Amino acid sequence: MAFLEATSVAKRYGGIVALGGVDFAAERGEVHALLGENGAGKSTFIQVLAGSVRPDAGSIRLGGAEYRPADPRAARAAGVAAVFQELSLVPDLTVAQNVWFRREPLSRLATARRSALIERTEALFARYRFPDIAPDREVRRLSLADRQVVEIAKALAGDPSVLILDEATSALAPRETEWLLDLARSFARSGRLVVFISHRLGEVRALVDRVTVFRNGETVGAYPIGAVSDETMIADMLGRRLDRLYPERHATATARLALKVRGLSAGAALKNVDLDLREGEVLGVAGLQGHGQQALFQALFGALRATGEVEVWGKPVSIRNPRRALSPALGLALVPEDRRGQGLLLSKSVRENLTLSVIPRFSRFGLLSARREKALVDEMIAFLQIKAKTPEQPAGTLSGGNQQKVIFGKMLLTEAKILLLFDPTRGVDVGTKGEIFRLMRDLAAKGYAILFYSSDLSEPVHVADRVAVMRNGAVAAVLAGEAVTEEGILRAAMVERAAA
Amino acid sequence: MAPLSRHRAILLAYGAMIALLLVTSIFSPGFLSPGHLRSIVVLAAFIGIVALGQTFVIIGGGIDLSVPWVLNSAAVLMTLFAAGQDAPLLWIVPLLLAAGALVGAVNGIGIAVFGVPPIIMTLAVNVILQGGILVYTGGSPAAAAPPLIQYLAVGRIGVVPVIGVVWLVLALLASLVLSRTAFGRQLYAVGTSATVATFSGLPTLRTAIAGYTLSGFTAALAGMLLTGYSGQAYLGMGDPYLFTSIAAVAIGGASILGGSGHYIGTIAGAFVLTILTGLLPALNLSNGALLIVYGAVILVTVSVSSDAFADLFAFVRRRRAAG
Amino acid sequence: AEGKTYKIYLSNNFVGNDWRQQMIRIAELAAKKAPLAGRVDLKVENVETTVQAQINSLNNIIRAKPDAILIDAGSDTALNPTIEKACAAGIVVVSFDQVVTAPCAYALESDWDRIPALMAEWMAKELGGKGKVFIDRGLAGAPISARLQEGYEKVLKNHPGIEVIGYYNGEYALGPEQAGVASLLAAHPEVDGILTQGYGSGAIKALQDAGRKVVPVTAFSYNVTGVTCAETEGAKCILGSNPGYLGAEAIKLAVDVLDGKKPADRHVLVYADFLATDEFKSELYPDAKVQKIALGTNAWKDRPPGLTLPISPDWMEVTAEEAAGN
Amino acid sequence: MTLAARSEPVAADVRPRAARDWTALVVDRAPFLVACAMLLILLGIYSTLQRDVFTLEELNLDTTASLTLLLAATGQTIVLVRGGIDLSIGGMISLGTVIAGTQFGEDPANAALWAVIILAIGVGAGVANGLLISVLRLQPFLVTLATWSILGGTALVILPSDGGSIPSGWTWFGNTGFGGLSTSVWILAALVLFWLWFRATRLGIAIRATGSNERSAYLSGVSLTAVNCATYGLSGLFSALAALYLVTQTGTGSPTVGNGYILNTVAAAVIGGVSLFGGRGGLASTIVGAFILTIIGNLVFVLSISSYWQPIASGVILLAAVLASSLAEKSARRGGM
Ligand SMILES: Nc1ncnc2c1ncn2[C@@H]1O[C@H](COP(=O)(O)OP(=O)(O)OP(=O)(O)O)[C@@H](O)[C@H]1O
Ligand SMILES: Nc1ncnc2c1ncn2[C@@H]1O[C@H](COP(=O)(O)OP(=O)(O)OP(=O)(O)O)[C@@H](O)[C@H]1O
Ligand SMILES: O[C@@H]1[C@@H](O)[C@H](O)OC[C@H]1O
Ligand SMILES: [Mg+2]
Ligand SMILES: [Mg+2]
Repeated sequence: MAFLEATSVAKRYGGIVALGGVDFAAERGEVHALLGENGAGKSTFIQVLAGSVRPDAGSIRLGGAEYRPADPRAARAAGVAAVFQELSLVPDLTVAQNVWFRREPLSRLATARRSALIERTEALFARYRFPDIAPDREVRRLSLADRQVVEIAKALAGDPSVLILDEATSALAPRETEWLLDLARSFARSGRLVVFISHRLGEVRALVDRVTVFRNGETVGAYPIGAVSDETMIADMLGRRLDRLYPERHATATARLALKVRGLSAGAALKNVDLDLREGEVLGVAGLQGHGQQALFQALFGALRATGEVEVWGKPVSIRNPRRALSPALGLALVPEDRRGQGLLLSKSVRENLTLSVIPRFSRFGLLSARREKALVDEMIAFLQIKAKTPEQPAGTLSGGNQQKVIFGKMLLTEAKILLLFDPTRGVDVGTKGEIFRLMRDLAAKGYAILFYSSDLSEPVHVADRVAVMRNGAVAAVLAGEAVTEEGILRAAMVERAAA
Repeated sequence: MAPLSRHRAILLAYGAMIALLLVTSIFSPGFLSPGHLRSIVVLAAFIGIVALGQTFVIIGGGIDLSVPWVLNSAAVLMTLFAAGQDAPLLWIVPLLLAAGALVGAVNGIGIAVFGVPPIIMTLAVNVILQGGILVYTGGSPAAAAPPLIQYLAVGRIGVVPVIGVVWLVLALLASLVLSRTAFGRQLYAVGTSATVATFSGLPTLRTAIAGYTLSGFTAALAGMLLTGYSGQAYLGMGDPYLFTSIAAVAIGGASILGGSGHYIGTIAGAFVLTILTGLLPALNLSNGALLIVYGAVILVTVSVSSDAFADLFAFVRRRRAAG
Repeated sequence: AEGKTYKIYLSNNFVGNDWRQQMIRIAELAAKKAPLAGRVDLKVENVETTVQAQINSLNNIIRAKPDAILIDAGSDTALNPTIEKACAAGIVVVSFDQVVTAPCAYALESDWDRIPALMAEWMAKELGGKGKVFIDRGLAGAPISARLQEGYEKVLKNHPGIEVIGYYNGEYALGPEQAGVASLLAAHPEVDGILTQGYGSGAIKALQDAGRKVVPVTAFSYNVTGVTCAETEGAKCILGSNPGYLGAEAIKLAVDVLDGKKPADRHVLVYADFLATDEFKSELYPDAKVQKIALGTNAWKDRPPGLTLPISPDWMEVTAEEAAGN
Repeated sequence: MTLAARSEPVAADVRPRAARDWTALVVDRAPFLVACAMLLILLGIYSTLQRDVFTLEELNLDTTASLTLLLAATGQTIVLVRGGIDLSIGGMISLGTVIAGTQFGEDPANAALWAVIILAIGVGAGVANGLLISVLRLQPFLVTLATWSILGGTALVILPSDGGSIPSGWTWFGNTGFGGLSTSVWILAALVLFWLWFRATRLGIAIRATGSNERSAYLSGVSLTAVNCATYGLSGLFSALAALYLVTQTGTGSPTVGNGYILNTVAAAVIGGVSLFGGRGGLASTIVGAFILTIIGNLVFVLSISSYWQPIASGVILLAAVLASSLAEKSARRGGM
């Protein structure tokens, strides 16, 4: 009998079958990958393990005993810690308070003293060689990637015997990803179990010992990693073969500048950024985590106040706010970093979310046309293969990858010609990722101009024409042609530090 | 599933309303007489009209505590200017509606543009208006409500009260705006998450301001109509509409934190509150007992329309179906 | 101390109705007009309706060391500790209208025994000792409400033929009175009289809206009531008065006390004439004066409906314009 | 994916290490800091019109004037930080004073017993609110609207209008003091100590966390039922305390007196920077807010504004004060990103 063994676990939401009866078995000492396309049921299964979702049927055994957590507290007490895809941090508490939340070390007065929390946090950070994040900072002020890191610290704080990482690398840049993979490896080596979910097959192959594949809420395969090819895993996940992930890259850039940025500055985040984005070009943006990429995207979208000169299609403009950015005159659209906080109205339907930025497209004299809206929505759902029971399903109940697709679709509907894509494939499965890359290249060929950041460095390398590498809020280098390699990007991102 | 659960709260609010009406009629048979039903419609209409703007404000994520004195000011000024005559209404009514809307817009600008918390902004405006109207008029004006206003408030067309028709028209318009217009869509979005709305390129500020503007407008309208009910304006006539306008929205299924709800629900809320206040004199209870019953009935009513109750109901039904 | 100018504060806990507006206007007038002109330096302090706000305001007033404080109180007992502080500081305290129980303070008010008793007597006579009535309970928690209700009931008890079939809360405002009576009318097909604590015109309007015949009504002396009763076909009314010049009376009392002319009792009652649609002679209170309502004399169509009657105390002339503030 | 082979420790980061983030601290507290500044400005104006403003005597007076509101607002603050609202404060305060007024009698032991009973009723009513909100998943606004009515109604049943009396020992305690400070100042000090302690307890953190993000709190192992019961239970407790202090000032039971505290508790909290959407703000904010309200009252008095203009003046001063802190927050946010 395996250490963690689930049999016929099922969960339905109304008419939606999230889990049709999955089986899963994993041993101590291994890193076990759970794979599947978007909406396959991975997160639901994780939530069952973590006690936040009660299954309709099935049984789970942990360490030989029946395991049936009534709520997240019970799961934590049983030594099961999850890094949830949606994160479980509290924005108004500090990093240290979040890490030790519900496990606070208490003084004699039953208080969790600030200094004690910080000390402990620093010790934990040191023990697992965490990236440097100020323990006293309120989580609200952290970037998504940093939040992801804090969430990991929080899971580790309880010294669990089972660590579940649900797309914990999806927001992490290469260095942090590498760090987390190291951490997971050594965690498993100490005789504990890591369940690892990721859509980046590269890191799965680099990290895990065994894989289990879900499709449509069923278990379709379980293999030792050495015994299975990427093709087989993908075929299991998608139910079809995938010829290639990355599309052909033909140079489609013209000489015409879609975006000309000079001296763009914003506080400490952006310092004198110069940037040229051409018609028909996919310009990658890269750099170490937290070096101003996010600020750059937000500033260009008018969501962050910045100074400097920006020309759009040759005309000097001032991008006061997102509304101005999205206006037909400018035609800039953004896929934002924080999909739950900035991208989606979680309680509203997929339909309302998809069309939120393009209400004028289906209204006349302020009156909405349900028919025209439906046409837009149906087309986009079909095009992006968004897995929703109906367009009326609340966006917050979609799987993480499908939420990301809704945001992507929402942006596409704006018909903006300049696309600011901040990590558009985060949490998206390999099948759809390929579609998105193809789409990006097609759009570029049609004369769109695309600014593209990805936390997965291999993506700009394969998809972008040029890559601007940021460092300390400025553009450190712009790589083109043969120079666009992961090594090249990393070198450019770190060179100054080596010199300093 | 979304449309169902969205309408469920509203349907249940209507269920509660009808149940309340039936229960009430047991205590006093006259309750279902046409005359009394009409009087319920009339009284509910005033709450309903004030709560119309309040619904928009709350859906947009705010709250309007200035309705009592927007209402009262419009009532006092209307009777003062009209001096009992219909003819001047031609300019007075539009003027005061505009003034009400303007006060609402000031609320909205303070809140959306300058970031003053809604509770403080609208509370302060309420106090300032109260003082202002007292300074300006020194009390209630002499004249009775003009005949036209009285007709609108208490007149009837056959068996149908005129104000019921007015309310119905407003309700249809409000529902249309909420469900079928770009503005309505934006309002829900802003109330759900102002950040997401901003990132989606919606005119967040304008939308929020518009909600408050509408609230000022409907409070002023209700104030003028209400003079027709009493036959005159009097100081303090807006006070009962502060909590009732908010409670009607909440009973109608909207979240006080914004982003959800519908005017159709608010209508049921207005009826529930009206029937309740009408029920109580008939019970012949002491003031204290009356309040206890009032609280208990509200609890039961909202429990019955709660999600938890609906879940329980669904669970039992599923069990039953499963055998 | 005769001839001296006294510094007097009037602490008023509520501004939101017509009665209080008139009260303040006439008080301010009394400070300027003969016979008290030059004798008082009056400051009116209006506060929001909470007891705490009035306590805080009174404390501020006490610090300013006035000669006297006049209080229209938000509670008959809750201000007592503060009032005792004022008395201890040597300040003359006169509570009026909504009076307080603190023994050191004068309490100047209408005779709340006489008013409901006489009006109930009138009602019994109108009904010929037989009939069904509604009673207004006023405002929950207000001391005066209970006194009026009990005053009505005490007299009606002597008339076994009269049955109280319903109560409502008129809250001293037109809307609630009208709505309350309307609800009762739905439940009770027959009613022969309504004893209100408020405007009375709301009750009449509710009867008319319900298509009922207008029954005898007791109410308070507001202009609108006088006019409505005079103009409405078949209306029978009696109006008791809580005069709007009570503030002015309080000033006068304070000045008298400061001048050394203390009244015998701390409790000072003010008697204002009743108004009625017909002549009425009370057996319970043979001294009580009941004026017959006459448009243009003691009720005016062109004056504010909320104007309280009578307008002038007998020691000072107040015109209707002055009372109405326009 | 092929990751570049790297030898240096991956945890190292180029970002400068921020030990304590002062800008963030200031930006996050901008509304509170400006509210403090506004309070000082109001006091400054007040001191030009009234002598001896910066004295212990003034502190005693203003604290006594504010303390009932402050006690009730402490409970409301906890509820607001949880992301809820408590209207039942209005009913609970009334009921508390009424029970005190009718039951205390003259025997101190009896009074003490009934004081404990009042506190227990406050906690019980609050826990009932918490249960109704959690178990039936009802809006706090509606639940506490109903319990406000029920508690207020009970007060009226017991005592139809103001009356009853409080033993002189009890009122003496509320109005005495020692060390030059009034009882109210000592109670305020105790309140501050309580808050400094409470906000660092597990419960205090859990309440803030739940107000900040309910779903995250739940996923982290918080029992929403327990948090709601504790939150509203505490609010009930503080309402009961407010009632017990209020009767030392009024010496009587008052069945409707609590209604005046509902909006004022929310206003005091919000003026000082507590967010209605939960998670942000604390007692310091509320204390500043309550004192701003009290000082505005004093100021309007000493400004000798003609009676009709008084409400306008207090509204305008309030708006000006809050506008300043709102604008300060806005600009702090803009500059500090
Ligand atoms: N609360 C809910 N209500 C309705 N449907 C739900 C809910 N939660 C999950 N689902 C549905 O269950 C299915 C499985 O979702 P789940 O989040 O487990 O997928 P996943 O494998 O984690 O996908 P991804 O890779 O995109 O994260 C999806 O179709 C999703 O829409
Ligand atoms: N934000 C939420 N996320 C997930 N589930 C929730 C949430 N809010 C409420 N619930 C559900 O509502 C119920 C109440 O939650 P809560 O955790 O307070 O109670 P419980 O777990 O049933 O009991 P206990 O308090 O003893 O743990 C639970 O069944 C929980 O699953
Ligand atoms: O005495 C009462 C007064 O205090 C209130 O404000 O209005 C009505 C009067 O009868
Ligand atoms: Mg998932
Ligand atoms: Mg639980």
